[in-house]
Amino acid sequence: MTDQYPSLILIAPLLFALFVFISSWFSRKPAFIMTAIALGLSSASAVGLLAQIMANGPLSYRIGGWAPPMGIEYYVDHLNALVLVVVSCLAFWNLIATRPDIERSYGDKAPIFYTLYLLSVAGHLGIVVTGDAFNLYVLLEIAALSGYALLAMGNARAHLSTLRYLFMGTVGASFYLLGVGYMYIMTGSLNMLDLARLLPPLYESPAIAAAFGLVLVGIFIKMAFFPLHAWLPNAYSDANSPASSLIAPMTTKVMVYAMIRICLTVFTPALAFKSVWFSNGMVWAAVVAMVMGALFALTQKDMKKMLTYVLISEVGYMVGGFWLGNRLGMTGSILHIVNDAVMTLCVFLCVGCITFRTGSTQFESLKGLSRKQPYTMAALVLGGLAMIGVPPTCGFYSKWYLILGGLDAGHYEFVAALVFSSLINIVLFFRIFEIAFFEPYGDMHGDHYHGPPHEKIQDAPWSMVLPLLVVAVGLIVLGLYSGSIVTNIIDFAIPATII
Amino acid sequence: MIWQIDTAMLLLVVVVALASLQVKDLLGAGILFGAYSFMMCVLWTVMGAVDVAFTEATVGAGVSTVLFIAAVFRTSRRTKD
Amino acid sequence: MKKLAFVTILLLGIVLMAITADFPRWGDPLSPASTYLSPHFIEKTMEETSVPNIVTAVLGDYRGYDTMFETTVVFCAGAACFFILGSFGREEDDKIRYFRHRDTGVVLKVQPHGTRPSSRADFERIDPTWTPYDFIISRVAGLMIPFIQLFGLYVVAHGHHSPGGGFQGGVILAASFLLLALSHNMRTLSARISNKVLGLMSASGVLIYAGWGALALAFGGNFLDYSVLGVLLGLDPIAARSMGIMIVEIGVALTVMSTMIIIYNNVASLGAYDEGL
Amino acid sequence: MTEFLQTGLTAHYNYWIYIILMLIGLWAMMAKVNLIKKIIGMNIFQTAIILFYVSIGAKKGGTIPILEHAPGHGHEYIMDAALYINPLPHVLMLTAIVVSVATLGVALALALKTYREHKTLDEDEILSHLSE
Repeated sequence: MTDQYPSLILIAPLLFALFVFISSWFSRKPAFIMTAIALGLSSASAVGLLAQIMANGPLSYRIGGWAPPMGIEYYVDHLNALVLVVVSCLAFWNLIATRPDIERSYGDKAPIFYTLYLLSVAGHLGIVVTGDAFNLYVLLEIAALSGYALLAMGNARAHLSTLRYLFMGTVGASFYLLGVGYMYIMTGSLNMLDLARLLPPLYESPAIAAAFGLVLVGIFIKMAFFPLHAWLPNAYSDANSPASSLIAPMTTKVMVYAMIRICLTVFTPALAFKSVWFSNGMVWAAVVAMVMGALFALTQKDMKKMLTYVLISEVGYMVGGFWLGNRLGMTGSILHIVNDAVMTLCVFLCVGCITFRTGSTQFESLKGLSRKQPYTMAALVLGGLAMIGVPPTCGFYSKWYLILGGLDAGHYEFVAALVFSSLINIVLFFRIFEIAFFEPYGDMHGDHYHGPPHEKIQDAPWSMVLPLLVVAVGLIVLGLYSGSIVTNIIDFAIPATII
Repeated sequence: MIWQIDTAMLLLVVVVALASLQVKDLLGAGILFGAYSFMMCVLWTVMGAVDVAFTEATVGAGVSTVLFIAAVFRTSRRTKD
Repeated sequence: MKKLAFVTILLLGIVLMAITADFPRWGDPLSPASTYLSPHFIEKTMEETSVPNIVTAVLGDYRGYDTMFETTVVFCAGAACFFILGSFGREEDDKIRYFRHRDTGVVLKVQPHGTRPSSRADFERIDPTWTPYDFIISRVAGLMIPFIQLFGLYVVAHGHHSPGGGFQGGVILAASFLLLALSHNMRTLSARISNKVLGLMSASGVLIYAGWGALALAFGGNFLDYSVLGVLLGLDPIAARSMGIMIVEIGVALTVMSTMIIIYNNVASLGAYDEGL
Repeated sequence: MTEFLQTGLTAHYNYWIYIILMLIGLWAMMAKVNLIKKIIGMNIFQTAIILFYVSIGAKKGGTIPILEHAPGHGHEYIMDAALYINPLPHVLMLTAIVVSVATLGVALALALKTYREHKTLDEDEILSHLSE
C-alpha cells in the first residue's frame, strides 16, 4: 500500500466529502468524525510520503497506468512532499480547533460545510501533488469554487466580497489556462517535466515569454500579490472564522508553491532568471508589496482585517525571497511557506476564539480581554512574536535566511523592506497587546457596545483553546527544528544549479 | 471549410457578444448570451470540435440561459449599463 | 477607473495580437500540437481502449483524472449553491400562501402560520404571480419530455461511437426536468424528484467515478486504472477499459443531471423550493 | 488580393477574434456595474479562451476525431493521424466548459444573495448602501 500514498492523499478527502454529503441528508452527527478521519488519513499519507521521498528521492505516479506525456502523472519531490504535509496537517488541525465554532455558525448546514471543507482541501492538495499543467487548472477551480462557498457565509458584506473574489479568481485561473494554452500551442505537451524538456529551444520565442507572463499573472492574482490583492482583505475578513482560518493559511501558500513549481520545474531557472531586469523587477514588486501591505495594515481598526493585510505583506516576503535567485533566498522562501502557514493558522485561530465569545475583533472590543481570555491572548502573543520574527519562534529563522539571501544578492532594498515591515509588525501587534493587556476593561464607550454582556465573556471552550495552544507552542518547536528542515528537506528541493 | 463563412461567423460572434453586454434589459442580455453561445457552438462545429460544440449547445445555450433567466426573474430587469 | 481599465485592456490586446504572429498557422497540420501527442492518441486509441470516439477515450481514460475532478467541480457547484441559498427542506411557515379551489377558481389567501385548506383534491397551491394553466404549453412539453429523456440516455450510451457522453447526456436529461419546471411549476418538479434524491444522486455519481477508480487500488493497479478491473467484469484488459469508460460516463451523467437541477432549483426559487419561474 | 486574404489573413485571424472576445469580456468585468452584466462578461471571457484552444486543435483537411470503419475491412479502422483533428484540446475544453457553468451557478447564487440583502444589482448602489 505504501506505493499508493500519492493517490491516498487525495482520494481520502474526496471520497469522504461524498460520504459526508450523503450522510448529511440523514443525520448531522457523523459528519465531523468522518471529516476528521479523512483528513487524518490524508495527513498520515502525506507524512508517509515525505518519509519515503527522504529515503528514496523523487517519485512519479502514473494515474490510470498511462505513461506520462499521454496520461496524467503525479510528480512528487522534496518540495511537494513538504508542502503536502503542511497543508494536510493544518487543515486537520484547523478542523479540530474550530469544531464548536463550525457547529454554532452553520447549524443545520454544518455537514455541507464539512463537504466543502474536504473538497477545498482536496483541491489544494491536488494543486501541490500534480505534475500536469492542465490538471493544475482543474484543481485550481475546485479549490476556488469550494473556497467561494466557504467564504460566502459571514457578515452582511460577505456575499459581495466573495462575488468580487469570484470574479478576480476566475480571471486569474483563466489567465493561467491561457498561459498553458500558449505553451501547448508551441510544444504540444501538457506534462510539466515534458514541457521542461521541450521548452529550452524555444526560450527566445515571444509566445513562450507571453506564456510565462500569463501563467505568472494568473498565479499572482490567486495569491493576492500586490497590486492584484484587492479581493483578499474583504473576502477573508467578512467570512466566518472557521472558513477564514482554513483558507487564509492555505491558499496563498499553495499558490506560492505553484509559482515556485512553474518557475523551477516547467520553465527551469534558465528562463526564469534569464533576464536580470525581470528578476530585479520582481524583487522590487515584492518590496512594494511588503511595504504597502504593512502600511495598509497600520490603518486598520479591526484585528482580522489588519491580519489580512499582514498576509499580503507576507506574500511579498515569499515572492521576493524566491526571485532573489540565490540558494539562501529560496531556502528562506520555502521555509517561510511552512512557517507562515503555521503562524497564520495561529493568529486566525486566535481571532476565531475571540469572535466566538465577543462577536467582533474591532480594537474597541478587545479592551482588557487578557483578563477574560488569558489563554487565547497568550497564544496571540506567541503568534505575534512569530510574525514579528523574534527568536526562538519560527518566524525568525525564515526571515534570517531571507535577509542573508538579500545581502548575498546585493538587493539591499529587499532587506530594508523586510526590516521595515517587521518593525511595522512590532507596532501592529504591540498596539493590540496594549489594548488587550493594559486598557481597563469597563470603560469602553458603553452605549456603542452591542455585543453580549461583559460578565459572560470568558475564554473559548477548551476544545478550541487547547488545540490553539498546541499550535502556539508548535511555533517555537518549529523554530527549533528549522535547521534540520533546511538540511534534510529544503536543500534537496532546490535544484543544484542554483547557488 | 469555407473561409468566408468562417469569417462571417466570427464577426457575428463578436457582434452578439457586444450586443448582450450593451442591451439595457437584463432579460434581453440573458437571451442574447444564449444566442452568443449558440453562435460559438456553430463555429466550433465548423472547426470540427463536435464534442465541444455539443457540450456548448447543451450547457451554454441551454442550461446557462435558463439559469440567467431564472436569476433575472428573481431580481430585476433594470440595469444602468 | 473605466478609462484606466480600457487603456490597460487595449495595451494587453495589442501585445497579445503581436504575439499571435509567432504561432503556427491556423489549421497547420504540421504544428507542434498536431504532431506531438495527437498522433499517438489517434493511432493507438483503438488498440489500447477499443473506443472509436477518440475524445471519449481521452476524456474517460487517458485524462480520466481531469474528468473526475471536472465532475467533482460540478458536484462542488451544486453543494455550494445549496450551501449559499438552500435549506434542508424544513418548510418555514412565514410567508403568505395562496390556494386555488380547482372547481370554482376561488383563491384563498392564507396568512403566515394560518390554517391551510386540508383537502389536496379540492385545492391546489399557486404562486402569487399566478398565470392561468396553459393547456397547449403543458401538453406539448409533456409530450416532448419522454423523448428528450430518451435522447439523453442515447447520448450517454452512445458516447463511445458518436459525439456525446456523460456531460452532454446529463445536461440533456437535466434539461428535460427543467422543461417540466418551466412548463408547469416548480412544485410539479419537486413532487417527482425531491431535493433529497437529487442530492444523493449528485454525490453518488462522483462516488461511482471515484469509487470505480479507487477499486483499482484494491486490485493492485494505480488509481483509475480500469484495465485491472477486467477480473471483476470477466473481460480482457482492453475491453475492461472500454467498459470502465462506460461506467464512469454513467456516473458523470448522474452527477451532471442532478446538479444542474439543484442549481436551477436554488437559483429560481432562492432556496425555498416552492415557487419557481 | 484573394491570395493574401487566404494565406496572410486567415493564418491568424481566429486568434485575433479570440483576443477581441477576451478583451470584451475583461472590459465588461471591469467597467460594468451591474452584477449580472459582469457575470455575462466573465462567461464571454471564458468562452474566448475555449475558442483559442479549439483553434489550436483545428487542422486543415482533417475530419472529426471519431474513427470510422474502413469500407470492407470488418474491424479494420483507418488510422492515419493526418486525417483526424487533434482530439486533445477538445478534451481539455470539455472540462473548461463544465467548469465555466459551475462557476456561473455559484456566481448567480452569490448575486441573488446580494440582491436579497440590498434590493439592487448595481455594484455602486450596493457599495453606497454598505458604507452608510
